[in-house]
Amino acid sequence: MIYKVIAKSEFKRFTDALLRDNTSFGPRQVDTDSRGKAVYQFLPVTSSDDVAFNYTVTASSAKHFFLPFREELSRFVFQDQEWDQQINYEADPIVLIGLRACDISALNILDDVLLKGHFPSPYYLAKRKNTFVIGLDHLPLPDCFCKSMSHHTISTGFNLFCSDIGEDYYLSINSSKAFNFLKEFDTRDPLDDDNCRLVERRKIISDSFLSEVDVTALPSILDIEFDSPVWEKWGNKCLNCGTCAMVCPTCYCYSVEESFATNLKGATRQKKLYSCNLVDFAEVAGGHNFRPKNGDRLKYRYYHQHRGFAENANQQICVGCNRCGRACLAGINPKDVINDLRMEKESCLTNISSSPDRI
Amino acid sequence: MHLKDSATMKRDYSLDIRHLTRVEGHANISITVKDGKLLDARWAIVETPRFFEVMVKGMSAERVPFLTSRICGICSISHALASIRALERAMKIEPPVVAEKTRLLAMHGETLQSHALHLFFLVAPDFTGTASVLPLITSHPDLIKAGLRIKELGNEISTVSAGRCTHPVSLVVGGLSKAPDKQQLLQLRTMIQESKPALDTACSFFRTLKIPEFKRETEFISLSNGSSYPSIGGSIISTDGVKQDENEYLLMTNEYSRDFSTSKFTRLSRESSVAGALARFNNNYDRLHPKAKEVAASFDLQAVCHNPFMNNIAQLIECIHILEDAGEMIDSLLDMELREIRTPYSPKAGSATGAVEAPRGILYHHMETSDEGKVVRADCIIPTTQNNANIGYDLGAIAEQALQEGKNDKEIEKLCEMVVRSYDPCISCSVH
Amino acid sequence: MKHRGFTFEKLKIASFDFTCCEGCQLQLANRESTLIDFLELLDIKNFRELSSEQFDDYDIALIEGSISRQDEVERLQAIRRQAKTLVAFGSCACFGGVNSLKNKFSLKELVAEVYPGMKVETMPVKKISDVVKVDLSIPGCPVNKEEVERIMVNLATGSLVTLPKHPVCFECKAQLNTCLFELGEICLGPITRGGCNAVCTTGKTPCLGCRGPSEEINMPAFVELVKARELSLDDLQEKIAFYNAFEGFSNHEA
Amino acid sequence: MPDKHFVIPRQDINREDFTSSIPDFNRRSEFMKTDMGHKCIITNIVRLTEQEKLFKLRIIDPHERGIFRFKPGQFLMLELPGFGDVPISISSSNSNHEFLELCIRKAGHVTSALFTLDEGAHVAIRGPFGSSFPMDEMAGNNVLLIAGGLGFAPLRAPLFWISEHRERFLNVAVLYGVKEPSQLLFTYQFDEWEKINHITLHTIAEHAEAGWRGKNGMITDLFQDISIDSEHTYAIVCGPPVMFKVVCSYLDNLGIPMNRMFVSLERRMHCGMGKCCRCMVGSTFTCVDGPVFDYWSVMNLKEAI
Ligand SMILES: Cc1cc2nc3c(=O)[nH]c(=O)nc-3n(C[C@H](O)[C@H](O)[C@H](O)COP(=O)(O)OP(=O)(O)OC[C@H]3O[C@@H](n4cnc5c(N)ncnc54)[C@H](O)[C@@H]3O)c2cc1C
Ligand code: SF4
Ligand code: SF4
Ligand code: SF4
Repeated sequence: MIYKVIAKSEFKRFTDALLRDNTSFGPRQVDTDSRGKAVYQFLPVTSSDDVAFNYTVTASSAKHFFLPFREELSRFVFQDQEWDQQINYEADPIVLIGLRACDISALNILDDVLLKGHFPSPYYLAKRKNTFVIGLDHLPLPDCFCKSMSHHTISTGFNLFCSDIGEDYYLSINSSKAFNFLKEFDTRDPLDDDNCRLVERRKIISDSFLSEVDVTALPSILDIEFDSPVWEKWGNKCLNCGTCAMVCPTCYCYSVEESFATNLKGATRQKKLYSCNLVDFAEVAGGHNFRPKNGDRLKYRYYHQHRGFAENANQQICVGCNRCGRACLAGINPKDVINDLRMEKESCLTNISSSPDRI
Repeated sequence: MHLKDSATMKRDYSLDIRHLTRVEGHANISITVKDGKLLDARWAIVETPRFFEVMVKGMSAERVPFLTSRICGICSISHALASIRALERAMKIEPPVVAEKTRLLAMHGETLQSHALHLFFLVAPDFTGTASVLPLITSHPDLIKAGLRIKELGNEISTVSAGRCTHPVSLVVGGLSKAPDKQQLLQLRTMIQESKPALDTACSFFRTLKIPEFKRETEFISLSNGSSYPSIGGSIISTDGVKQDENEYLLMTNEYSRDFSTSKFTRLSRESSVAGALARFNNNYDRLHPKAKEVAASFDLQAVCHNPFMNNIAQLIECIHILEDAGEMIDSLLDMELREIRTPYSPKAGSATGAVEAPRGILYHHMETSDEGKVVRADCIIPTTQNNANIGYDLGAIAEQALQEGKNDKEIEKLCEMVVRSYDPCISCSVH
Repeated sequence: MKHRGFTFEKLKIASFDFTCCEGCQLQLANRESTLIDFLELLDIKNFRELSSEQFDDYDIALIEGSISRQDEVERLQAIRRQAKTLVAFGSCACFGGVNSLKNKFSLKELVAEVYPGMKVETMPVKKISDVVKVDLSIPGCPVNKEEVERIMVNLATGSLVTLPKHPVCFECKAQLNTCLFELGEICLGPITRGGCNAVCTTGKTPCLGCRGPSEEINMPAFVELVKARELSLDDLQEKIAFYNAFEGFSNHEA
Repeated sequence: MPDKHFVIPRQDINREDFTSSIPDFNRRSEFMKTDMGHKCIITNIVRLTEQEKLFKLRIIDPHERGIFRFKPGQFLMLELPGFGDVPISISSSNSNHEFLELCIRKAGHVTSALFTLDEGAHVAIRGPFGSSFPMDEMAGNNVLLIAGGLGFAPLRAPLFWISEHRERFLNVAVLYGVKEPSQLLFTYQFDEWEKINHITLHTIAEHAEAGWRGKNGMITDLFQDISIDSEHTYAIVCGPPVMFKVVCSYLDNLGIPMNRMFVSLERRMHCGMGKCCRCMVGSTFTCVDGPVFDYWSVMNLKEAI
């Protein structure tokens, strides 16, 4: 890692050049909601003017640049008895500017899951390798809880990370590509004062979190509380809509579908991002559903996010961005669900302590 | 009406077609000639009525255009826009300029799609002597490819400007719910350029066809707003010299019912009148794009033309006009900030008419709103309704003429079917 | 057609329209880029809107529209006798569609208002399954041609024909749309079957549920969230009634 | 500013990119081949019952055939281009390097399409995937193979293994229960197993049919017919979800340690590679951690059985 400091105006020149020369995406305001708040999404940008540098958070994560909502896995071309299967692992280079620390953390988690398991995904890898990631720090929103998940700071997974230290950005440069590009621009080595400003900025960010989720021992609590009534309670609110998984930066479950071309001369195998909240997620031939109830399915999303699956060494994969909580129309969010689960536990503790056997 | 007194022509003839094919909706033709004398010629629409004018009662103005668009699958954009215009005028809402332009563009797309469908899928088989367009896929591949290209372009224009080509999604009271995407507009502009050769192919094909010789003088009615080749709103004018304000649509239509038809009839200065492409051509020739005028000349089509079969050619000429005009509209949209797209409104009581030039002619929606912005009364007059009477008279006249020319039964039947088709009737729409 | 050990036969198909706007039939001629391939899958036996030739040896009958007159009942029953697979094609056929809005009014009132002084036959609007057995439903107002194409390919190849089981929201999110609830509107996306690519909400107009209820919808929770946001229950009612697609769920409303 | 300077160059992916070792199943040269199937020809189709057929496949490419290996209990993804791919257990002997046998039930979309195929048609396979039965660990002991219905399909591979290494095992018994006698699979091999391989077979049907002279009842009724030496017995159990619990707790009561009972689970699968998460049982994947689990591991897993 190399650290530099760049004036914001110079940084603008740098982004202008980069965005001009590459297919780029960054945060842009798309709407103003009914409470007057701006809504942002990662959309195509061609100059620094397009980028909302002081945005809060995007409604959807940047996941779909790496795991598209729909992706062709392979293509079959039929010839008589035979067919030819074509697979393309190539990806076009893009620039992704403005990712938050937790968004980059999410990418690192996806790296773990998709590249370190038994069967690394070349589709994902090609996109990951060809994406130039520029991170941007920010002050948390009132409902962000990435600090609780230890994902509010980041040291890997990006090409360049910018910390806002007033008139300048404090740059963490994590790739030779970024370093070479920046040579053409006016940067300087950080001075003591810059370092102080960085530490101060980090402290401000860290102290600004209003939401906290107690995740200590959560994996085992989730195991123990597998049959908790809390799941049914929240499950009853759930609309089975899959919105939470779609906006989440780490939900990666999918389904595979094959379909014939209309001329019947070929077929494609497509991957579609899915959600464990959708009713047919665990349905098998013959109609048996391993998770027939809303609560069962909702539980699995939490189980995956906060307990982790074996492929990921049983690590939590939630980064605490609360996108799912914001997007859920039913008002289901990790903070409330987890706290409820903990309360369950605690109320049961009081029961035990007051039982006659204990006296 | 009497046949000319010629002994050889004094024969009996009767025609009874139930559910005419290759038209949209269910309708019958019946003609009776006895002893060389035309007793009756009927164009009877038997489609089941849906009662949209009652359905909208009590519905919020906001929702109504989405309902009335379902009057017709082919000209749904026109229906949505007629309602929107009526409601905006009733509640005194001024839509922003961007919205007005986008709406015109959407209508252009719809007209292009509708004309292409009519010319290539429904009319062409009449001239090639096939039962449908399907054999043409192999016998006239270039023509079909050209036709599909034009139709696709029409749909694409509507989709980019209104969100979906059939039953638009972003045309709303007050303007647009979503502005067209500039990237898509750019692509559309290229697509228009690339589609021009397809229209040339189509023109060459139509120039080889022998359009039946037939003429019956009648009155042509269309909108005219002084600025564009008519599309949305304006005064109502006729080739007999009548001119009225949009709100006076009742004076221009004089709607009446006949018990054999679930679709109604209209009249103005004569016993019948015509709306549609040929009427627009006849009334607004001056406003056509020079390119379109040029092609009209190559078909020997001049205003005022009284041959109903030439309505097909007028449609083709409108396609050319649209390709030129849509390109210019897109250019001006690209120059604008597509931000102000909808005027906020509060519900108001009022009543007004919205008239638009649908692909088949003027479409009137009249709406009355309550203080809460709910529709309390509605009236819709559909282009085909305005042509019904004229179709009936044409059928009689063409049967007479054909008998005189000594044509056989099959030939007469075909001519009758063709003359009806040339009006491009939209039957289910006319029984709404 | 025979390849890779499979024999694919053209579908002997017919298309009929009843009380409707014919917009769904029109979709059959859309999606021009693959139209010729699509037509190649079909052996069109009866399609009045497209062809003058009419035969009665079809296997699949697409039924568009709802039923609102006695002659339609008889015509439909005759089609049922012939068709091996009868398809309710579009929301009018599947649910009654917008036409059902007329059922709020008395038949007398309807006729008197539109055809004063005339005798016009009409009856309360029915969906196709009220009259005959339906084998397959393709909802949508209008139907989504992409889906129709896929279903026809599946029928021709003997593949399983299914509709998506997820609601519209799922597709809406893939379009990166701002949720209309965030913009203060009621949208039926959470309870409506997906498969339309969220075309309405992508055009920023609320979903009115033309594709009918999604699998296992949570109507009580949906009504609850509308109330929690203090949105108008009248508006909800108007939207839910629009296509008559949520008949069985009305007891949960408001 | 020089223009070209800021263009991000396209990068291809290569083997070195993968930090962990790749389980290059069948030692195929390219890591990418996880998505590309081996093409196979169907050389033989035997109808076993109303609903099941046995498909004999031969990998067409001699090189690919030469290196394809699997272990008893593993499954593969069977691909019918245009229709889809489905997980299917391998039912043949893993010492047979010429052919693979798959016993398949017509259950839905892909399997129905497969049932319309004739001999000579081509399909593709990916895999093998998943865990296997620890045959070597079982050697030197008694083995109980307990199958319910189609559960016999995954048991056939270990049964072949045992037959081929019969001398390494003590008593071997198969308990096989079905709903109706006509659903019994592989009846034509029963004689061979019993007479030549000295494997005792006990069958039972829930509902009797005309001509059925065997036993009637549930699979657990068969336990009365055998004596089990819990010290030296391993069990393999495979069948519908309800069966696992009943059978395994019965064996547990008999004193067979839970880690000596093996089950083969079935879940919805879309990738077979631990990515789609459709087959999760608790926090384990049926496809990579399973489908073969020892009972101790799964009884601790939520929702397993
Ligand atoms: C490890 C394993 C081994 C199996 N071994 C055999 C076997 O030897 N013989 C046999 O007949 N069947 C076996 N099955 C079950 C078989 O995979 C399903 O019957 C088959 O997937 C049904 O697919 P379909 O397309 O015909 O049915 P549909 O109901 O149309 O299924 C559609 C899709 O759902 C998925 N799906 C449905 N059911 C299952 C299921 N049970 N497991 C995984 N995915 C499913 C598949 O992706 C399939 O493409 C096995 C399943 C697993 C997990
Ligand atoms: S938790 Fe919320 S967002 Fe997720 S599926 Fe349920 S209702 Fe939809
Ligand atoms: S706009 Fe409608 S469909 Fe889209 S997420 Fe919101 S509720 Fe769902
Ligand atoms: S968004 Fe809703 S109303 Fe619109 S097409 Fe889809 S299901 Fe129909």
